[in-house]
Amino acid sequence: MSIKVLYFASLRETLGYSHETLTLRPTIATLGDLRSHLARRGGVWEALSEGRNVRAAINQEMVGPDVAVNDRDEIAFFPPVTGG
Amino acid sequence: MSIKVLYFASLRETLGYSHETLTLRPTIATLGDLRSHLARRGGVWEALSEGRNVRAAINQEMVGPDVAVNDRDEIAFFPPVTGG
Amino acid sequence: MNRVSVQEADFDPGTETEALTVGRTDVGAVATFVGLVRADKLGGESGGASGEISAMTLEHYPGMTEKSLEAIVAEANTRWQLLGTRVIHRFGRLLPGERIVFVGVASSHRSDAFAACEFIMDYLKTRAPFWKKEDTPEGGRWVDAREADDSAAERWKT
Amino acid sequence: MNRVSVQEADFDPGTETEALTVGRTDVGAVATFVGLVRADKLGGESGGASGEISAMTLEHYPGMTEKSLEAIVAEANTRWQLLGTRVIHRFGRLLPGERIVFVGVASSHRSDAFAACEFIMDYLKTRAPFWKKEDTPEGGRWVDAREADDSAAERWKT
Repeated sequence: MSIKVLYFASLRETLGYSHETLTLRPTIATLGDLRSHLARRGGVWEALSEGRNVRAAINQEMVGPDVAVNDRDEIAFFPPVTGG
Repeated sequence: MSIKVLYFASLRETLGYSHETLTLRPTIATLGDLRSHLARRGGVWEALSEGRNVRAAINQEMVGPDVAVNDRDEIAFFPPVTGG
Repeated sequence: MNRVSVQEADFDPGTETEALTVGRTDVGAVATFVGLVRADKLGGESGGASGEISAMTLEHYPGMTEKSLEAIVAEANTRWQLLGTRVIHRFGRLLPGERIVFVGVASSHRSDAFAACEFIMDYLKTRAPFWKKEDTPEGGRWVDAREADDSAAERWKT
Repeated sequence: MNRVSVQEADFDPGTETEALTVGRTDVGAVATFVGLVRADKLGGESGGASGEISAMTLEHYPGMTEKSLEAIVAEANTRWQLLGTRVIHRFGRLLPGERIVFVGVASSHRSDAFAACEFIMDYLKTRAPFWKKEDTPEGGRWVDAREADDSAAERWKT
């Protein structure tokens, strides 16, 4: 399963990545699984740990951690929004 | 006691007066007294009878019937407002 | 800056909105309202017969109109933190699609700007001495006051 | 007509307000909101240290931004009787006093126009993927999300 992951704003700066393409093992079924997987990279990636105030979208729609991740999804992680 | 009385909108049209100057006897102490006095003229003036939806102002401030009328006051009667 | 005008002439909402913020860097929010003449108001605002109106004439009580609008704006300034207000109300003969009223409120925060703008409109509708007469195919007809406007104004009394 | 734009360029509130009513005689009410960069926002919108900011940079998530704004406008149209909406949100570098966002709503009646305009702003603040970074004398600083914005959006969930 191949997905694209985007990072925005302070999270993008902390991680030093604006996007990456990942090939995932089938054990990663949900958005929550993906987030834990990324946080386990350690170091700056702990910014994605549970308890950190991070929001996420799948295919440009904001969703919760239980939503399934599918092949070719565009997934984004970002801090709470501050527009307007 | 001499006062000026103004009439607006549908009330002005009904009465056929936009304004008049009145000299009042001292028995007319309040706005309510004045209104009853005018309504007793009969005919079209019954538009000012109790129960008719008429608002009033003394010196350009909307007030209730118990407010005192004083010499040289500018008093206005009009229907509920419909601006905006 | 709080400014109230009662005038026959039209106004430009863009110019008025701009004037509330020009040269300042403390305004974070501007809420505005423009009221216009609708063609479909025959039968008074409270309903009744339907049909098209060809024009509307706004009568007012010169002197009291300005005073009442200034009092409403002063009241808004005691209730919310405002940085500027602008109220314009026209009188005379207006055609469908023409602007009647403008209310603009500047504030640091949007909640104050929105609340004050709506408050000014609600109070204006029930306290400022304006009266509308519609020209219809059957002749002139005074617009009835709406109960909805009374209850809109009532809800600010807390 | 419902139209959403996400752009670097400035916009003209007057032109946008006018466009919501031009050629129509069924619009009785237009409520608009303009959000601007305040100079006094240092320390994030939630408070903290005070001081002046020299500029603000708005980052967004291209594609999702437009989608989320369109979804918010569609939701507003299911809740109120609207005759037209216009939403413009800028991104990029903005100076104090510059406009950030415009929301304009046309309706027959003012209560619908006001409610929908405020609703769109409240939802935009918590759902549209924009992020602000302030330039301060000590360097760049990301603005914190405000709890007040979450509760403002919550109150529409009835």
